[in-house]
Amino acid sequence: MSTLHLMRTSAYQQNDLTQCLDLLQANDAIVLLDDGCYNLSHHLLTANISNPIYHINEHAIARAMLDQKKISQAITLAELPALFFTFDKVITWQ
Amino acid sequence: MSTLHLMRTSAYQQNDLTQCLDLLQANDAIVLLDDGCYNLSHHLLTANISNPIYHINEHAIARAMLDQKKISQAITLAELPALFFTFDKVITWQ
Amino acid sequence: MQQKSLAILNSSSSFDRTQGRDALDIALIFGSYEQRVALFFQGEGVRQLVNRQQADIIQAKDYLATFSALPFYDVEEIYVCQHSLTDRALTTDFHLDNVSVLSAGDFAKKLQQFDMVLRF
Amino acid sequence: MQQKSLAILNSSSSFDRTQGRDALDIALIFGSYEQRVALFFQGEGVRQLVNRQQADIIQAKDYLATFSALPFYDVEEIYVCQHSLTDRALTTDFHLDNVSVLSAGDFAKKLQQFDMVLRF
Amino acid sequence: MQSLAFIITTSPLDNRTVTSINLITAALHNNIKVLGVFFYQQGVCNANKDIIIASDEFQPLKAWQNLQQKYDIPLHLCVTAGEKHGLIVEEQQANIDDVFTLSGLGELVELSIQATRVIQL
Amino acid sequence: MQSLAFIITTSPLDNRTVTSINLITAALHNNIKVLGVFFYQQGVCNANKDIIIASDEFQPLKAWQNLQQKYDIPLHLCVTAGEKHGLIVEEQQANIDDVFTLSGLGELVELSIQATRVIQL
Repeated sequence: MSTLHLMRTSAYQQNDLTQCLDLLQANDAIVLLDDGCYNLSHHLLTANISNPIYHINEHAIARAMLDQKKISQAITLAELPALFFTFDKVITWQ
Repeated sequence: MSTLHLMRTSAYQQNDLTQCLDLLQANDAIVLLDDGCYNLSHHLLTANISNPIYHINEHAIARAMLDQKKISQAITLAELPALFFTFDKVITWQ
Repeated sequence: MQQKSLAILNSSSSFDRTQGRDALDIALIFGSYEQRVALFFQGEGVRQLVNRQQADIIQAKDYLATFSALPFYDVEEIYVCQHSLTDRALTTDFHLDNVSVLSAGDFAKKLQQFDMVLRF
Repeated sequence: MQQKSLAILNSSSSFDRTQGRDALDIALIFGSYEQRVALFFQGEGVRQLVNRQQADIIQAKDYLATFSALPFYDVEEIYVCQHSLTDRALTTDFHLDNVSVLSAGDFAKKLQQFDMVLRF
Repeated sequence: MQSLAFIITTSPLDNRTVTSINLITAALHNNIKVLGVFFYQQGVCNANKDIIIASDEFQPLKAWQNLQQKYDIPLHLCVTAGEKHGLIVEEQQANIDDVFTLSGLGELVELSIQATRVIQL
Repeated sequence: MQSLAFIITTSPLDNRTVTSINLITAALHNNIKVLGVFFYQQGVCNANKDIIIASDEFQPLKAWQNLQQKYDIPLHLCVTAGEKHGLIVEEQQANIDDVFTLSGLGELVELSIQATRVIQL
């Protein structure tokens, strides 16, 4: 079983990312979208996460967020729907 | 100068309390109301705060929250308006 | 009817905003359509299970009382994250009997068993 | 007209929800009534000052561009908390020139000077 | 005489709005002058007269009506916020209850200047 | 064939709703079947036809209309949520745009069972 986690909030503001990481299983992945892109610099993600992390490129650029630590793969919003089917389910954190 | 801080959110959920404490000055006080009453057990308040802390008794009781560490003075919502005038201003955290 | 199992992940406290009530409405309707439904409580969501809450004092709707009706809709599975309880210095003194307290790891694994997760 | 100085404490990020825009509208109206107004940025609010944001890419209103109109409303004071910047690994590369970067202590003391604080 | 003005930004469906109404009522019972309530952001939805809430639950609109009628407190609805929330059609109060007055943000400035304290809720 | 259903809970004034609309559009462009969109909680406000947004800004209602008309996607408005948000008067669509359909929560169950994946936004 695998889950795609859609992370729409900033861990600098609220604790959704912490709770998400508590649930994270070996085959899961995280997508950062909207304000979730602020997590690109957050220590919860820049340390110790071996799962795939994606971020919506246009959402990060709009916020002037760079993936400086190269922790994430940039995708477009248009590429996201296909990802939904490569995991068994999707959980949204917002 | 003094400020009365109305804290309506839980530090277990978001970071308003952290930011409030960053602003706290010697003559300030904090009132916990609504979900802010969950902070009665939070380590940010149970350690090291010498400022007066109040909580709205009916809001705490509704949530089955007890002030087990005796960090706060219970007041009723009816007593709150008078407090507004004993401080120079009021900041709401919600 | 086809089956799709639903996990509702409750992460909001009891009374501020309407998340808890809106989640419960979803649980009841899926239950009445004979879908497998389970309630999961994590983070501030664990507040919803705490015993001796008194909604009437703050003129809130006592939707928590409706939790006891869940078995009539065949919603029998209620899971709570022990880690979230410990963080909040909360005990297992709940207003419901049939709550399963799971370690963070078991809680996550149990959630994986469901086809679909909605979070409130 | 009587005077009451207003500090607007911005604690929300740039685009999700409408907090930043709603705060700006308040700043502009108080300015046009010739009240002293200052903008304070703390927590996620500091995101609003970051240079090279591009609202149009996400079809958001570029209200951040309106910040440059603040001096025409005699809103000249803009303060940002250094501690909040450091936490987020942000520099002082802002899209505005006249931003005063204050230590957490000075930021708090400056805020105390105002008669009234609204937080968004 | 000491006075208060209130800004309401929370939805009528949110229990925090009950708190706000009770707090304003408590101020009045303590003989504190309330100069007005200004509804901003999502708070404008409190004025929607078509909201249907089960009859055994707290009725925020009724509570606002009582406050206004019993104590003659101005309830100012921010016009811009009202438009953004679909409450105003062609500059008329479409589905806004009569106890509310359409006001610009300038009214908030006036209230703020006059009131001893402004409470944002 | 793989299919999606969406649940929208965010306000039309929130930029996250732009994301949701673009995501649904992207799915359709990728020839993924979208069985329907269910509006719940504050998401029902997307159906309010009286919302006024400055003409140089993104118009969420227009975007939903386009989606519905171009791709014939059912837009289900949760009746209970609609009532709580003051959009429904005497069981009629009061200020709800015609492209939306009033539906019960049962519709969400049907969509959930049929769709390969349900996306809550």
